[in-house]
Amino acid sequence: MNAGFEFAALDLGTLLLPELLLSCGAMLVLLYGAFAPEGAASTRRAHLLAILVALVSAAAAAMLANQSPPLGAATGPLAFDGFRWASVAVILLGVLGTLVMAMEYNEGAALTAAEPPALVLFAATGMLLLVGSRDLMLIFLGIELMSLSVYVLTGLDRSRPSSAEAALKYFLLGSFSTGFLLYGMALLYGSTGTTNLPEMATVISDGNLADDPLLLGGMALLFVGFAFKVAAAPFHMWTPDVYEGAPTPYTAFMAVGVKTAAFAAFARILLDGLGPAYASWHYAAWLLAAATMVVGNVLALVQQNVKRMLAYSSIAHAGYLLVAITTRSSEGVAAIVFYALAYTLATIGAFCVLSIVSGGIEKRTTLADLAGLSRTRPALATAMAVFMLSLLGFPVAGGMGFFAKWYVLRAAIGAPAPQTKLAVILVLASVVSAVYYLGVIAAMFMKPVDESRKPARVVEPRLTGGVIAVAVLLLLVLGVYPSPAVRWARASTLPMSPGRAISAPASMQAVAPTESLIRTP
Amino acid sequence: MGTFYTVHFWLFSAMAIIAALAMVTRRNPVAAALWLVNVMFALAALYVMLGANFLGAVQVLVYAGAIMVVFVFVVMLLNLGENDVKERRSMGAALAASIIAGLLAAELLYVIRSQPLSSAPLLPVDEDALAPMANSLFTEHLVAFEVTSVLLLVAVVGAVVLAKRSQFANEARS
Amino acid sequence: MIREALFVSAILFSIGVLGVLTRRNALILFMCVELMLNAVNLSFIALSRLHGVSGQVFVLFVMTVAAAEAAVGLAIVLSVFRHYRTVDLGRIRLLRG
Amino acid sequence: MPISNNDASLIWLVPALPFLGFMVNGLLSLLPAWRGVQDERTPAGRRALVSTVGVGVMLLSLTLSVWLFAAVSNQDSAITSSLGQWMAAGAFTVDWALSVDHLSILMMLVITGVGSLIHIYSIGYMADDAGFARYFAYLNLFVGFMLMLVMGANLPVLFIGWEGVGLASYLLIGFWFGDTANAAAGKKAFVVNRIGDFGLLLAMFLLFANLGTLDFATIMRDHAALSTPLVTTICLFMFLGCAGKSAQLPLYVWLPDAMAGPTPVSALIHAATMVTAGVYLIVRNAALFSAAPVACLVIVLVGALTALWAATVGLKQWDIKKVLAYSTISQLGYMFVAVGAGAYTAGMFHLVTHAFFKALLFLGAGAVIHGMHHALHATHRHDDAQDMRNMGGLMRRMPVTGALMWIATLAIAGIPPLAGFFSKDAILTAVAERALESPLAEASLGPIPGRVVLWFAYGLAVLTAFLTAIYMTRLMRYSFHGTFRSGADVESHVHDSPWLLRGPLVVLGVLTAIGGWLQLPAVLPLGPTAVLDKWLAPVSGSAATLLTGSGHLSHTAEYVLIGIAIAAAVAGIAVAFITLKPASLTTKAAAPAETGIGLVLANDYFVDAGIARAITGPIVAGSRKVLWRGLDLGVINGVLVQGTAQTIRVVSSVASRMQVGFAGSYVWAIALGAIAVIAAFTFRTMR
Amino acid sequence: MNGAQADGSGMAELIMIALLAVPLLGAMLVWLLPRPASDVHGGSARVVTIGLLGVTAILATTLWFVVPDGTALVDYAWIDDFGSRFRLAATGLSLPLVVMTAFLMLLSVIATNVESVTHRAASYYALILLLTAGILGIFLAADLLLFYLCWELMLVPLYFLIGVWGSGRGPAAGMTFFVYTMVGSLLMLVAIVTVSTAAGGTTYEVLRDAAGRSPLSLTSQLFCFAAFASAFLVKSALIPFHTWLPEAQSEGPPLAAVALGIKVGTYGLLVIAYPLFPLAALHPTVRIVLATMGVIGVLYGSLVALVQPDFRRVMSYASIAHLGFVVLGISAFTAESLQGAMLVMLNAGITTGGMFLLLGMLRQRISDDRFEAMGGLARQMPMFGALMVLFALANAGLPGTNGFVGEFLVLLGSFYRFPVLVLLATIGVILAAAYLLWAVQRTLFGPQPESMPAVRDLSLREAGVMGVFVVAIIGLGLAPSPVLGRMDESITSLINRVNVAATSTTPVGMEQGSTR
Repeated sequence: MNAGFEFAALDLGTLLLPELLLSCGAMLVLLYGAFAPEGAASTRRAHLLAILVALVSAAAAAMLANQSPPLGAATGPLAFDGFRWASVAVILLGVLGTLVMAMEYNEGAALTAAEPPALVLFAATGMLLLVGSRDLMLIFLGIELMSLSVYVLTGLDRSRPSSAEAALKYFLLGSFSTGFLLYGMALLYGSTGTTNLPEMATVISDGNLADDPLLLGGMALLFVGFAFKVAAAPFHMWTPDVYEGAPTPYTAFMAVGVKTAAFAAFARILLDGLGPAYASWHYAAWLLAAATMVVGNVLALVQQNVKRMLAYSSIAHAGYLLVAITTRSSEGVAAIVFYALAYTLATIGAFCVLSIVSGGIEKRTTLADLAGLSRTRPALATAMAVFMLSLLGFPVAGGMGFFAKWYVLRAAIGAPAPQTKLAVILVLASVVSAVYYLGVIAAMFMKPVDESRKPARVVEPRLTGGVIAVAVLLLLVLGVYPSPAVRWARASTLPMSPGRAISAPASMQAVAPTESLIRTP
Repeated sequence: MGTFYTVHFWLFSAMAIIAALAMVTRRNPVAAALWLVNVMFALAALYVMLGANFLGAVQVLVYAGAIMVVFVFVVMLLNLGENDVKERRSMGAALAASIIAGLLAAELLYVIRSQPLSSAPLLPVDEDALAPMANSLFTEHLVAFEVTSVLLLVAVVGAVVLAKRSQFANEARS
Repeated sequence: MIREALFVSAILFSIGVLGVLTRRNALILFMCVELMLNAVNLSFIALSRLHGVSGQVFVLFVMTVAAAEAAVGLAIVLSVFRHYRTVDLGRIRLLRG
Repeated sequence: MPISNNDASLIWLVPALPFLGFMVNGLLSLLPAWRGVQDERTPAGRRALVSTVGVGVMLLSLTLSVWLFAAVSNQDSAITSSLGQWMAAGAFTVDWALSVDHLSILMMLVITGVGSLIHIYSIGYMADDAGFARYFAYLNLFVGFMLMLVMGANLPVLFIGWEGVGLASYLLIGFWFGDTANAAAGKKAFVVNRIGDFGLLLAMFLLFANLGTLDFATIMRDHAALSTPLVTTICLFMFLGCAGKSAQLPLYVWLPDAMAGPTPVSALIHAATMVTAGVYLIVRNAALFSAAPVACLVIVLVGALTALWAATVGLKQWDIKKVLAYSTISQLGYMFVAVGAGAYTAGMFHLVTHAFFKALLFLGAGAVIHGMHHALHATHRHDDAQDMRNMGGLMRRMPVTGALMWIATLAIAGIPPLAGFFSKDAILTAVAERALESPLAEASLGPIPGRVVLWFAYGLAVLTAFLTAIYMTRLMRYSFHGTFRSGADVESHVHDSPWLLRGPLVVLGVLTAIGGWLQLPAVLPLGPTAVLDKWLAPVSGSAATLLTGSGHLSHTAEYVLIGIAIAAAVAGIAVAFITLKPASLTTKAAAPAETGIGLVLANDYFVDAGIARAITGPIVAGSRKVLWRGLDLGVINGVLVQGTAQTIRVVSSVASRMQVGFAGSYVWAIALGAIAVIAAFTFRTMR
Repeated sequence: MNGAQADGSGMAELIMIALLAVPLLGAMLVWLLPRPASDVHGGSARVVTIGLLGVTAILATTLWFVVPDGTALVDYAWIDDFGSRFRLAATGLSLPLVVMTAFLMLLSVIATNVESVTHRAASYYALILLLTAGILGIFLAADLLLFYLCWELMLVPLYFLIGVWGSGRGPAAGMTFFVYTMVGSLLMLVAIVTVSTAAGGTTYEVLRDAAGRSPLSLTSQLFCFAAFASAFLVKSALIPFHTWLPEAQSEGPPLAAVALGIKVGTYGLLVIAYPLFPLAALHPTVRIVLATMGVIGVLYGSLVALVQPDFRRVMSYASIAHLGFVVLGISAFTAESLQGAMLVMLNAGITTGGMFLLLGMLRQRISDDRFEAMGGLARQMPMFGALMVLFALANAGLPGTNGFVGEFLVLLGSFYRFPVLVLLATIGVILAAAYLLWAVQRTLFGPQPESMPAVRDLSLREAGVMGVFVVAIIGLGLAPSPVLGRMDESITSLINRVNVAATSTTPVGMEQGSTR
């Protein structure tokens, strides 16, 4: 490939600083684990070290985000745009929440070792790569790095068969879907002759390849692979089983980190690389979004286990995010980022509450275990109520969750090709979701305590409580004054390759201001 | 592209397909693994015929040699017999699966067939197969290359974490 | 021969899928997935005759990934076997509903 | 005595005083329960206070009314006072305005006059009742609303009074609410009245929509702008209101039940004042009605039919108050015949005289019931104190009451020179006159010529007069003559009422005797003729002329008509004396069941049962079974709302069971999904 | 900040902000208040709540007098990116409802016994304050997004009040209420997004301007109007979207029933939906459909109220019937009918609310309040009886009470638009008397059942609260002019704006809306 790519000009150290810090930090944690005595104290220290690493990485990302992109970043395999940094921020937020939760959870579940935090950091490296890459090869490797780490994290609890079972299912189905993904990448490569997304876009629009069967087939298989990763229907069936079986903190990690990263990469491929073929993939994305919203919400309805319910709910949220993708507008991109933030805060918070309430016993996450929580632990119950309402997209009491939905709807309806039908499906599906989210609230606030289901030990929410508090605070504050988050989301634009749009391209430009395109710093 | 080439291409292709079919139908995991090795050899030959000599070698060394050995090793370790797994032997299910697989194959073939690939000019096969690849690997795909190192580290750590016996886990169980 | 190679690749891929669909042995399932990856590799190599060497580089990465996956996957199978004393997916189904 | 505009606001005092009384007495009535006590009997001290307030405000109102009478008698125009805007919305404005003119002052005098008497009477009548204060509060409330009704200068203010008297009536009918029947009777009165109010409301809407105002003065001024069909519609709707309030066919059914209230209430509300509000309303809107001959004919017809209908039913009633109730309905029918025929003066005349003699009859009956009740109570008997079969020979025990009631009976029967004779004769004459020659006779009601309707009404009216004489004589003979049928021990306890009760009777007796002089027919040279006619001329005179023929009846014709009227009355009394056999009567307990026509009449033609079966029953049953259980709980809530929720839930649980935990089956989903997605891509573009 | 030109409006601005801030911050304060273990009933929280609601009520009253005839406005930047501003306005249409709401909430709290809150008292009172803020926000908002926030915010406290402090079936009733109303609200959300994207902002001003200048197509307007109407009509429980209301009102605590009686839905319909979608709103078919639905509501609600097993359900269906009048009045869209509709909305709060409080007082004395277990209460509780009769008659529209003025104006004003429908609706007046007096009779009159315990009449506190309602009922009945006058200008301008917007874009075939 001779695409004028100047290796010397690319300052890898700058471009990859957060990822480098993360992976090196992970190795540091591993080293610490190798020399530290086995026990709870070391586990805590290893986690604290990992948290520090994540924070440093976040700081590096923040620093980079405020810099102008280095030379060569416009076409290279690594993106240097707002979308990347925004996704990184959301992912690292999830990573931090996971690490804090895991620190206290692992002590209770006797998962003491330094490897789990290290694996979380490795997975985070993969996620960051995933959202920062503009090359199919790197995206593939990012996915694999992330997935392999998460497979292991899922099966981490060796005392529970369900943990191993979840890991096996996740692994087998995950690698199966990877086969499709990879095949898709191969066909895309075959059709366009490149793995670099901007180049791919150019080739497609220059060669008028949007209807090339090879490209279509490639896109279809790519859809399958990504639909699996983001848990879109009908590729979602692994989700509830895996979410239920995995140790709670890592379930949370999957729900927020994996989903956000996979989504960001999917969005980047579709909007940046395959943008010119919008007309070709729009229909499939539409179907996927609709099916996912309906299936996720309807299936969540009868779940008694809250972890499982949240799994289905995460499927539904994937559907909402897909709606934003189908708009193929910069508002849609901003909506994805904004939504991901709100979703991450609420989901991490909800899992934190679950991990405290269950007292380290994985089975104790059913609605019956939450019954009467408002009497025994009112603050926790209130926080959980906020998270549920936020996931429901309810204003004020649910905080930012509402604006997330609002933003997606705005993007869908204001898009150059308005997605009004999807918007209606979205809100109707949300109505269904109200039933199960409220079911949690009803259990906590309107049912008596089930004495037979008292947790073995009462976990004092220490740092996890802090995470919950921060999540609630952020959600509520951004729920009445979302402007900072909106501005942040708007700034996180994704270069969208122009191409054959469904409707008039002139209106497209009005929505996507040129100054947000990264090409001209 | 002489006849010799064509004959051999189809020979190895047929071998790969037959071996693959054999693999998916064998009850015994060891037999399946060996049939898979067979597929990989056939594919290695096809790689070479397509000008990827180096990858052909790697295929044999890494894939057939290392990965498949681990497979067989695990099968042995678990001491899995032929009857350990009650395979679904209903004709209906098999038929349905075949239909689905056939449908998928049909779609994939349709997608590929529609492409005028045969008319596209082929790049010349570089005799020195390794140099351009290495060049590409360490410049253009350096980042990816580095990522694979982390990936392998994760694999090692993960395998260790999952396979090692934890005293805490034992305590928890007892 | 590019198209023919792609045909073979597609057929092998489908056979892999067929295996995944029909088998309940986790190990054999995994082998079928490996077969699918191999099939894709064939496509990449064939296409690299059209588009240059990066297809081959991709294959190299896929092989690495396959190796890593094998390590992790087999460790997971081992850990499952420890609990369930089987690799029969039909009997590994605590999680459902 | 002219009244300046500054003093005009004084007219507000007339209704305000009773309202004040209501508030004071109302608060007093809440006192015992407030203290946690439940008296059997109101203590004398509080009773004195209550009656002072209750009667005092009435007397003050009466005084004011008399003063106002003097004030308006010198002027043709009305004294109007507005307290400012009541409501205004868009083009609609309505003021808090009262006006006193010749028509309303007449009503005011009747209301405050008769009302005062009844208040005084009630002090004695209700002395033993625990709800003494409450009773007076309600009574004051009624008078206040009744005054609003007649004084209102526009329809909405009138409507306050209109519905307000309904409220007071509701409260008073259900005064002894411990018995469900009483409470139900009150409710029935209110609801049936509401049916009438429905008509009145629609009349208002029509008037506003077409004239943009609801002021009487403006309506009178502008009504010519309305087309005849429109006026007819308005008048018919308005008459529906009148029929409800004044108990005309078919809305009369509440009045017999209303007798559940204390007897003075029946006298005041259900005889003298409230039930005549319909007549008042028509006279008030005479200008409208006179422009709608068809509506007038309807009114005449309904009035005449009501008169006869109620009179026939009255023939077979045993309850002394029920007889009077049907009699009231019947007499109201007369009034409507009059006002329908455009004889507004005659209608008003009969209204006034009826107020006198019917109040007297009711109060007399009250005295009888009071005495009977007292006697039965003293002898620990639980017989019906109101059933005439339990009475007999009361003349001996209650001579004053008996005598006064005879006066009233003769008056209502139409025996000269009592008030009833003149007013009834005025009506009969007027109808006959209009039947002979008038625009009304020229008009036609559907296919029936107006002349026929009027003659028919005349015939019915005469027949009714005959029947009236019969049933009233029957009432007197059964209760006051013959032997006492409830046993000697009871008889010995029956006494004439104290003077507190008898006093008002006497006053009313006098009024009954001389009330006819208000409007003497021209042919009878007994004094100044047609006083009332002249008095009302500013209000309804011009309207009345619209419906009258140009010519006048000859004196001969008038004499003939008078003769017919007297003959009917005398014949009725004679028939009653000849056919009725009080001696053969047994007490209520021992009485045989009615049969044949008697059964039908005693049960008021089974109208109540019919309504229950044909209207209220189906409505309630339909509401319960079809609307509520079927549609509301069944279809809307059950199927549509909960059904949707349940369907989704079922789908959810079925789909969730497909999640079998078997990784192999998840693979199938992925593979099928993949096929679908590829298809979606390739075939989408294959088009 | 545009509002501070004059001293008066500066003051009004301050008050409007305080009207939201006091209950909101108050809710937090009450929730965080130290809770001594002995204070199970939350006596201190109750006192603080009453104090705060009292302040709110005083503020609302002050606002009534401070705001000049025009409107006062609060305007701060909020979410520029969505064109949304923190904008509050006190108009002739919102002010009466604001004052009513403030007083209604205050009185409801005072009316309820301390002992009736048996658990989690602090949360109970905090939620009430939150609810108050939500409802006030609905009326004061002058930005559609802010409105929507308050609109939904109202749901949460109500859900908890019904579910936690309601009867055994409370949670289910609360859930039905929540989900059902959410269907409408979310459809409205789609429409809100549609109009605000088209107009480029969410303030009423921007949206109304856009509706006047460059309106959406008729089809879009019809869809959006339908979406708005679905939210508003579900929330105000118009037939056939009403079945949640009887459940929620009879299973929840009296206070929730009172709050549900505040007609936020029809307010939204009139003040928001009509100006935004003039073409749809004045479309002949839409009008006739809405009016017919209103009349069906009147008749159906009345007939079903006739056969209810307890008084609270009777009142629920009565309020459903009253809503029919409101909808009829709004769809007729004449000055008179709109004034009437607004008054009926006020009355629904006052009269129905008062009745629900009264029934709540009864329920504290007699746990089984089905008709078949009751009777003859007027003997032991004459004051209660008198109040109940008054409230029932006010509900039935007795002239001299507030109920009459509202219904009368609605019918009067709608008559020249829909004579036949008004004729049918007027039948509802008859039925109202029937079902209310029937219910009163079953409760107050007749013999007292053996099983009924001895009860005391209303206490001084209860009577005092009810006294305020009586004053309001009679006051509005006799002298509604201050309120009508206050609404007059707003209604006239509303009618003008909608008519102009509707006629300027469709010159033919659209009737001139009447302001006569």
